[in-house]
Amino acid sequence: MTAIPAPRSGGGRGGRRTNWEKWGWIYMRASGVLLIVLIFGHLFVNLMTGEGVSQISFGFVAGKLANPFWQWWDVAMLWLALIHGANGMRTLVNDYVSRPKVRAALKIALVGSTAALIVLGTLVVFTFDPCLGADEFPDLVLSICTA
Amino acid sequence: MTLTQEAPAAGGAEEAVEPFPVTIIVRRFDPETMEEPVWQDFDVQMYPTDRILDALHQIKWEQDGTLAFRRSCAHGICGSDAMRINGRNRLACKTLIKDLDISQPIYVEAIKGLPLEKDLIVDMEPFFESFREVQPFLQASKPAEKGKERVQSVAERARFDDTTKCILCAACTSSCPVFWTDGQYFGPAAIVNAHRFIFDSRDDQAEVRLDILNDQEGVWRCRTTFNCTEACPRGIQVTKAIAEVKQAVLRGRA
Amino acid sequence: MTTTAPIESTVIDGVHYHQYDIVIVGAGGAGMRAAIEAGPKARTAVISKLYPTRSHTGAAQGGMAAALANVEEDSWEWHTFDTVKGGDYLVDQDAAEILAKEAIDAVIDLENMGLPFNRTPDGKIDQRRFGGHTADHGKSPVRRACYAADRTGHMILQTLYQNCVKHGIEFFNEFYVLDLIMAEIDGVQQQAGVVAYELRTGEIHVFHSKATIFATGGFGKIFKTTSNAHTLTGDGVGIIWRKKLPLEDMEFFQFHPTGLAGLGILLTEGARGEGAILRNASGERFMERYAPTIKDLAPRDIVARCMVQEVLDGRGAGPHKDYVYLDCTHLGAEVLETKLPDITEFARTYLGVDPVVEPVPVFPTAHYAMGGIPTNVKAEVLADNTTVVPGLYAAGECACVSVHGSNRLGTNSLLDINVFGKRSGNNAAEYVKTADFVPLPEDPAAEVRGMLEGIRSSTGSERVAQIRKELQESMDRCAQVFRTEESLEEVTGIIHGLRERYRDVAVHDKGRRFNTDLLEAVELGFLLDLAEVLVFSAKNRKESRGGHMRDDYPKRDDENYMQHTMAYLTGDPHSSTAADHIRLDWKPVVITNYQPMERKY
Amino acid sequence: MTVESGGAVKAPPIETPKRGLRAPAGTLYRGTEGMWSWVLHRITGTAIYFFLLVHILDTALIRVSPEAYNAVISAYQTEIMGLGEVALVGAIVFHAFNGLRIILIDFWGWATQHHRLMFWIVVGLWVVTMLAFTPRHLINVFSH
Ligand SMILES: Cc1cc2nc3c(=O)[nH]c(=O)nc-3n(C[C@H](O)[C@H](O)[C@H](O)COP(=O)(O)OP(=O)(O)OC[C@H]3O[C@@H](n4cnc5c(N)ncnc54)[C@H](O)[C@@H]3O)c2cc1C
Ligand code: HEM
Ligand code: SF4
Ligand code: F3S
Ligand code: FES
Repeated sequence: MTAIPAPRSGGGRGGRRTNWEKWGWIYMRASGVLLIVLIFGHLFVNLMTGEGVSQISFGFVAGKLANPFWQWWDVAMLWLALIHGANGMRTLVNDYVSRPKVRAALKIALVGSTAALIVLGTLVVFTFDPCLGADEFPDLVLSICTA
Repeated sequence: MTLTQEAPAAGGAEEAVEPFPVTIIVRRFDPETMEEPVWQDFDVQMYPTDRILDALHQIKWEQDGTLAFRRSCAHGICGSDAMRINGRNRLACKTLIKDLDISQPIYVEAIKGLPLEKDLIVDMEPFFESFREVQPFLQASKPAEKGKERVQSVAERARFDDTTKCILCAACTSSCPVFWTDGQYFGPAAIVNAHRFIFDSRDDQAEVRLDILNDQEGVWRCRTTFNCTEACPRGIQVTKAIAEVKQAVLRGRA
Repeated sequence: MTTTAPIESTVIDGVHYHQYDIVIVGAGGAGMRAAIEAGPKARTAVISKLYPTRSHTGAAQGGMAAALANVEEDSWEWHTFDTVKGGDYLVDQDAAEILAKEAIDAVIDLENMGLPFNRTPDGKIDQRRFGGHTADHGKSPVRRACYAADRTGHMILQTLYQNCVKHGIEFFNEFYVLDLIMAEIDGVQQQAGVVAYELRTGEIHVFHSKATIFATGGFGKIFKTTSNAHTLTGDGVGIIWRKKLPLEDMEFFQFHPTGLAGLGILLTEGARGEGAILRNASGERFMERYAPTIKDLAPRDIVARCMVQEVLDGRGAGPHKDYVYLDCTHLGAEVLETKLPDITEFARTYLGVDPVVEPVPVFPTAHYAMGGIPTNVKAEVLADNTTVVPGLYAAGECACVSVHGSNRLGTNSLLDINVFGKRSGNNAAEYVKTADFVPLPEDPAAEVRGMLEGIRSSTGSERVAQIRKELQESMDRCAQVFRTEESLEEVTGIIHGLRERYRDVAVHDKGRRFNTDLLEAVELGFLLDLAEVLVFSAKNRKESRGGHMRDDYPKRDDENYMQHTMAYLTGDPHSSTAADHIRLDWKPVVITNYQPMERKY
Repeated sequence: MTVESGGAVKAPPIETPKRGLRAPAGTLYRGTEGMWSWVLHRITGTAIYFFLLVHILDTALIRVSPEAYNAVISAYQTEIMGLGEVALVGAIVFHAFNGLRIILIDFWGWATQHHRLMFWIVVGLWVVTMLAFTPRHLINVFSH
């Protein structure tokens, strides 16, 4: 008969937990401000300069990642955006998923995928060897590798 | 009150106007006989200065006495008759026919997110429950001087004036998309009433209330959608009050 | 499921039985003020047909009187005098003294509970002028009304509810009390509790109590044009009446001068307190002619009468020359928006008139019942002029202590509900310490069940709304500001006819849950009963005094009528003439300091 | 909603929802800019999130082999994906500007009371940004 059986009862309320919501809220704003700079910079360099999206290739990226400045830029973006996005998705899960089991499963999935992708992405950025495959694909490889 | 049959005596110099037909479509529900709510059309004769409440009365008194809704004061002061009129939360007694587009039928349904009881009546208990949870009463640590008022400057009094206007009509809370999702969010009305005490210079328990609202279901669930502010019949800047409470939580004090 | 605490009750034959030391009927200002006193001292339940914050106390605007002397010299003696004089000397002066004296504490109590009064520059409670409140026995208007913008009643109601939450008071919301249980013990009529109808479920509850406090508010809905809420149908007063207990001074009903024309929505007297002026069609400030000293701030009965007089003399404004103007334009937007924001908005919303730039059409509106359930100053209900009904209390607008006499001064009612609400709570708490429960009679709910089933199953052809409309329109026509023998005679006949038709009333809604159709029918029954008593008492008072203005007897007659009317229900309520079942008696007025004088302002 | 000086609120006339909504479900809530900006913020945020997941994975291929990376990245360079990128950038730009609007509303009373105006500023900035981006990007996409 009613869309929502018992508003304002059961579920999440009760014992006061740590104010993790507050920090999440602050994080969304702080990371948002930084992300504007990072993402707009990223998009500008990749899509607006030179030939835009058409210029992107292994060589282009490798060139960027050879530079510690872009390494840190990308890692910062990775961490901030992924956590920001995942925390945002957590909000959505809280809002729209009322079955406790499904809710828990989705949150575990969110945390898991975020952790995995952060590790993966960070490793990629810092362990990346721009001269990878220099022998097989010389035409793809940057000048720094041949130097 | 206006009986709808009467020409309104007032309204400046214009001569008595003729009533005109208006179609009202009400979302009906009776738990004793129905599984699901249904929409039902009614034709009523209205004057431009009539209110939706007059239309509902005309239906109830002249056509179908089973129509159930709450009302008391009929001028926007008691908070009984918040309902969704043409898709927006309004008080029926403050929504005038002349402010609606009557070339189309007018849709009237119960507020959303609270359990539907019958027709336009919802269970208000969850709403009052969250109101009570924020400790909405003055708590001063030292008693006032006997037989004397606590002193409060005009400016201190003005600080929380806006949120003292709340009539607990639930128009705000039941307009909030976050509240609709699972109904666990404290909701804007509870925060408004906490604000009223958090910023009262005579109160000493701001921290306690800030702590209560720093909950999973507290202020942080507000996503600044402003439906509450837009719905509030008392013109309270609800979202602003919520923002002020958020900032106070961040600071840790009022 | 509308209580703060879980309902513990036993169910016998489908009727729920509860036991409380004190049951308070009504959660308006008076009921909740009583609950705050009684709750911490005794097991208390508050039963209300509305959620507490919906009560009509919340509609009160202007202020609450108390001689705090925060802004100018004042004293409670002056306040007492004004109250007595304002009530046209029909005030019980011992009660008025208590009212004025305890006013100061009442305001301070509210402030200490958190009420956000407007403040003076030095941070004290601000005060404004109000009709009939004067310095030094009528010398000049005085600032005595404590206020919170034009939402004083709203703030009082909210503050009291907040404090009830604080004290964890148990509420039974949307429970309609429909009967008082009386039992005779050792030849004394005592109260044993009340019978209530739960709106949500349609079930009947019996509340067995040691003491019961009635605080059910007024009954302005017997009139068509009224500032009162749809729910102010006088149920409490009607219940007392049907129990054959007397009602006092029912003929005195206050018509507030400034209702929005045609609608009745109130514009507070505080507007005139701030300097607004009444004008007729030609723009003349007509109150100067009638009350040269305090002009627009004369008491309400006088101002209302003058307004009607202007209209009768053809000086009314508007297409039908049927209202006058309240001119606020010279106050400026600043004052209107800060001190009178709500009424400014009412005028804009409901009449489309902006008080900042145009005068507002106004006309008297039925506002306040001076009469009601007779009580003494301890708020104990009286069974005759002196005998109290043990355990039964009443406070607020439903009661008649008589502090308002024949005409209540503005701001004295918010005061009344606080002072006597508090007294009723305290005295009841004191009483239950030693009192016992009076045994319940066999099936105490029988009468209520019979009445409800009767209406529910009726196949009659009469509709509630039609009867109510005819009642309200004839009361407006015949028993309003001006009354005559003929008009009262006419309306007596009409009421009798309507009461007969009422027996044939049927409802559409036969269901149990939220059957508001059924309750409107029940409420109409109370309205009809009270209208009959009002008119009968009015016909009998052949003088003009306060709110009761007889065109055929325009003078006050202290010789014969310097006394309270006491009306009793005797015999068969359906006998054909009211005189057959209503008996009138008199009760002397208590006079302490102030001998009746002519009332001049 | 226009707030007059004293706080008396004059709401604009309420228009009627379209017919055809007569399902028992009730009408769609007719919120104002505040509500719709939130809906958009939520949709764009979610869309970007899922893109980001994919984008991290495809970028990680750079660690696998250049041709694997190039093979995937060339998919981004097709005409269809080019248009998709316009949508993506549109979403990011809206989310970013509206995110700033939300932050301002959170901390600045003026913005709280003028949130509708702020929304239209966001829309304006979005249009300007997209006008600067779209032609240039589409030229790059379609000229290769
Ligand atoms: C528009 C307006 C403005 C006013 N302004 C002022 C002012 O400025 N100053 C001033 O001093 N006075 C003013 N008054 C008068 C004053 O507000 C009222 O007289 C006073 O508030 C009455 O309070 P109460 O507690 O007796 O009743 P109410 O507040 O009316 O409460 C009645 C309660 O009884 C309950 N009830 C009724 N019947 C039943 C039943 N059968 N069963 C269960 N519960 C029941 C209702 O639910 C309600 O809770 C004003 C009145 C009006 C109408
Ligand atoms: C470009 C700069 C960005 C800014 C300024 C920004 C800002 C914000 C802010 C302030 C919020 C909180 C909204 C609220 O509390 O109501 C938010 C929510 C969110 N953001 Fe971002 N964000 C940015 C980028 C991103 C990115 C890159 C993603 C995806 C990975 C993302 C995904 C989300 C999601 C899913 C939400 C939750 C939406 C909701 O709860 O309705 N944002 N963003
Ligand atoms: S804040 Fe406004 S909308 Fe919300 S309950 Fe109070 S008066 Fe109603
Ligand atoms: S509608 Fe809800 S999301 Fe916030 S601004 Fe109001 S509480
Ligand atoms: S009936 Fe009181 S607010 Fe509408």
